[in-house]
Amino acid sequence: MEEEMEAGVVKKFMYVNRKQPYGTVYALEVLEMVLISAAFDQDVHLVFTDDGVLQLKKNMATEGIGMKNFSKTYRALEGYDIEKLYVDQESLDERGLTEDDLLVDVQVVSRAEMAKLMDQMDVVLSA
Amino acid sequence: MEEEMEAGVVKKFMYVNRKQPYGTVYALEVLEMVLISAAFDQDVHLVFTDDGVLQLKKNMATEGIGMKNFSKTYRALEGYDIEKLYVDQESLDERGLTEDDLLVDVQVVSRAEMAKLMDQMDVVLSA
Amino acid sequence: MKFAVLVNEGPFNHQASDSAYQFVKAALSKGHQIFRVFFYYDGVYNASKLSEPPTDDRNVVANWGKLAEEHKLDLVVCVAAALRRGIKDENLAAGFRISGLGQLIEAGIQADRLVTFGD
Amino acid sequence: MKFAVLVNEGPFNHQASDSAYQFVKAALSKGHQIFRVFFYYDGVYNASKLSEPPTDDRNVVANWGKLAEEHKLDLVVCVAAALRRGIKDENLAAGFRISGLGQLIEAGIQADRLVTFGD
Amino acid sequence: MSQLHTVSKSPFERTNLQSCLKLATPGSAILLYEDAVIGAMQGTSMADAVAAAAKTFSLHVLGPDLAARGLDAAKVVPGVKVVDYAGFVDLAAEASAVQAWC
Amino acid sequence: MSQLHTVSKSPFERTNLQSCLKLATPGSAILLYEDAVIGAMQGTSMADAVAAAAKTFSLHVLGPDLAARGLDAAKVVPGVKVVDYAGFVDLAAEASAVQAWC
Repeated sequence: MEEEMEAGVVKKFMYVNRKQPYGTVYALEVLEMVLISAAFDQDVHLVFTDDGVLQLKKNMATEGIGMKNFSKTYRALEGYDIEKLYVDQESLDERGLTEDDLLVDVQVVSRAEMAKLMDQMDVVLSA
Repeated sequence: MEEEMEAGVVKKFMYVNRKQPYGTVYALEVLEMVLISAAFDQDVHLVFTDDGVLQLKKNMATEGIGMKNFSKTYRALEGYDIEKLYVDQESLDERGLTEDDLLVDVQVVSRAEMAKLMDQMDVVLSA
Repeated sequence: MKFAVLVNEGPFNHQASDSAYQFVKAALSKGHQIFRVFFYYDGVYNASKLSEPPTDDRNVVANWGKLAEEHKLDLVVCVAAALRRGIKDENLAAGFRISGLGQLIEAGIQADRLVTFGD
Repeated sequence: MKFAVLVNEGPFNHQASDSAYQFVKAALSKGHQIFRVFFYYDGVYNASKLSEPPTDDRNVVANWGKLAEEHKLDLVVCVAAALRRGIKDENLAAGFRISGLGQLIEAGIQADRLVTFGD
Repeated sequence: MSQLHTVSKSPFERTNLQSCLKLATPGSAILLYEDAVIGAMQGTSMADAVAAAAKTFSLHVLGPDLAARGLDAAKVVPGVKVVDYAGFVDLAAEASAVQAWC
Repeated sequence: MSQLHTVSKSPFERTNLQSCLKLATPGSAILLYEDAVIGAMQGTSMADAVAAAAKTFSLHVLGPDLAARGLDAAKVVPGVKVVDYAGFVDLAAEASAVQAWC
């Protein structure tokens, strides 16, 4: 299969999450991409910036809007060896959030650090 | 038909255009709504605010993007007795435009006047 | 009171159709009447009977159909918007009908309030 | 150079698919190779063979199909995104095929550049 | 009787709420729902502007959308009222017309 | 070699361009296309900010999208380069990667 054809090629993939969960489907469908790229043994980075930091908020309760709470999936990422999660401090600050509000461990970086990291990527998928 | 059933009922309809043409389909599909409401003999108002003022820009040339230039339709509105077109001065100013840039006659009003007008409507359809 | 509802986004990509559905349910619970739910722009995709969401999530298309059956709702898909986007009688979900934009204007005239969901 | 292209919006509602089409044509004209065009999110609606736009406007679905035929392009629609939105083999337009998200990741690995159009 | 203005997109992402605040007449009702609910929270960089708006308008936020996003309804900007879908219906019924800013 | 950043939505409507300018590294190429092209014009309320950005980044705008909207390519902010789709392809080819801000 393709997986074998690609053996050995490892690229730096980055998923840039800039939107809230639920208001649009992007957060959910990005997770599907992320899980597949892990299966291809790529070097996967997840960035949460702007409203994307809200994807990681603790205590989501979606019964009232009739949609599935998929925030557990972020906790499962570790099991797929996806451990490079970055959040920028400025986006948290603007939204009145702190690291304690987030349901998974992330590296909190400055916008300047995030910019530098982005520039090193081979493939950037954003939503 | 329904048209006859409604005879006599005239409501103030307002179409609020806030988006550019071409980047999305809203401008084009709003025009389809506008033409139908004229056929129902309603009191039709068109408002162009924010990026919506760009829908009325002269000299559109869409060959390069492969899409149909539908700006002629705005000129045809008069033929359907749709003559209440409003643009707010502030939106023009922000985009460096003047009334001379527009391809149809409109009433240029202040935002305060536009706000007052909106508040008098029975049905508001926005995009 | 008589409400009309306009849904302008497709299912899944935006929450608009979900919010409209919750609004309609709440209005019915309070004894209001829903004159019509009209689907325009990408909203016409809400009427695709081929839509198969994951089984552990809500089914937007089916939910509308069920609600329509229970409360005799009139769910109308704009024919022009639908033709462009590939929604036709052959893939139209149960509970929906395809008709002209005049049905939206009529809803605006007949209903006491028209409430729009989505861009 | 080898390009891969990702289209994330449906036809008509957003310009994204039109821009992607123009980009692909320009890249081919310059002698570049298009490894794959992948359709995700609402982008899967670009593959609906039932789409019938007004005859005086461009036909986005047909344009992709023709370009694919002329240049042997690989147009791939994401199966998960498509199932949710009601795009299946029975309404799949000519020139497109339905496959997994792995095809996108593979395109990211194989192509020199991946260029995304639309939200 | 004045209008109900609804805003569904995040004020951090789009300018819809800004436009709405410019064009709504004082005393009108405004409802923030879907992604717009973040705009109702205390402690954000726009909380002061929202608190000021709450003095001019009758500002509301949809509770189920707050809860879905893990946002605490007890921590909305003072003056903003939390409603459920039934409250949304009431707001629409009480208004002269409903204008969506998306 | 640095990235190409693409922005397609209007900076009057969304905050994408702002976010892009905050996270692109100096010297990167930025292309405004589709509704974003209004951001490249002289005389707008954001023209000064865009002129400043044109000193830090290699700023481009897509000509066919300007023409479609009736905007005069001769009146873009000084320092912004007008390209066609072939130029868009070149920018993508010359970049280390392409990042879409939508």
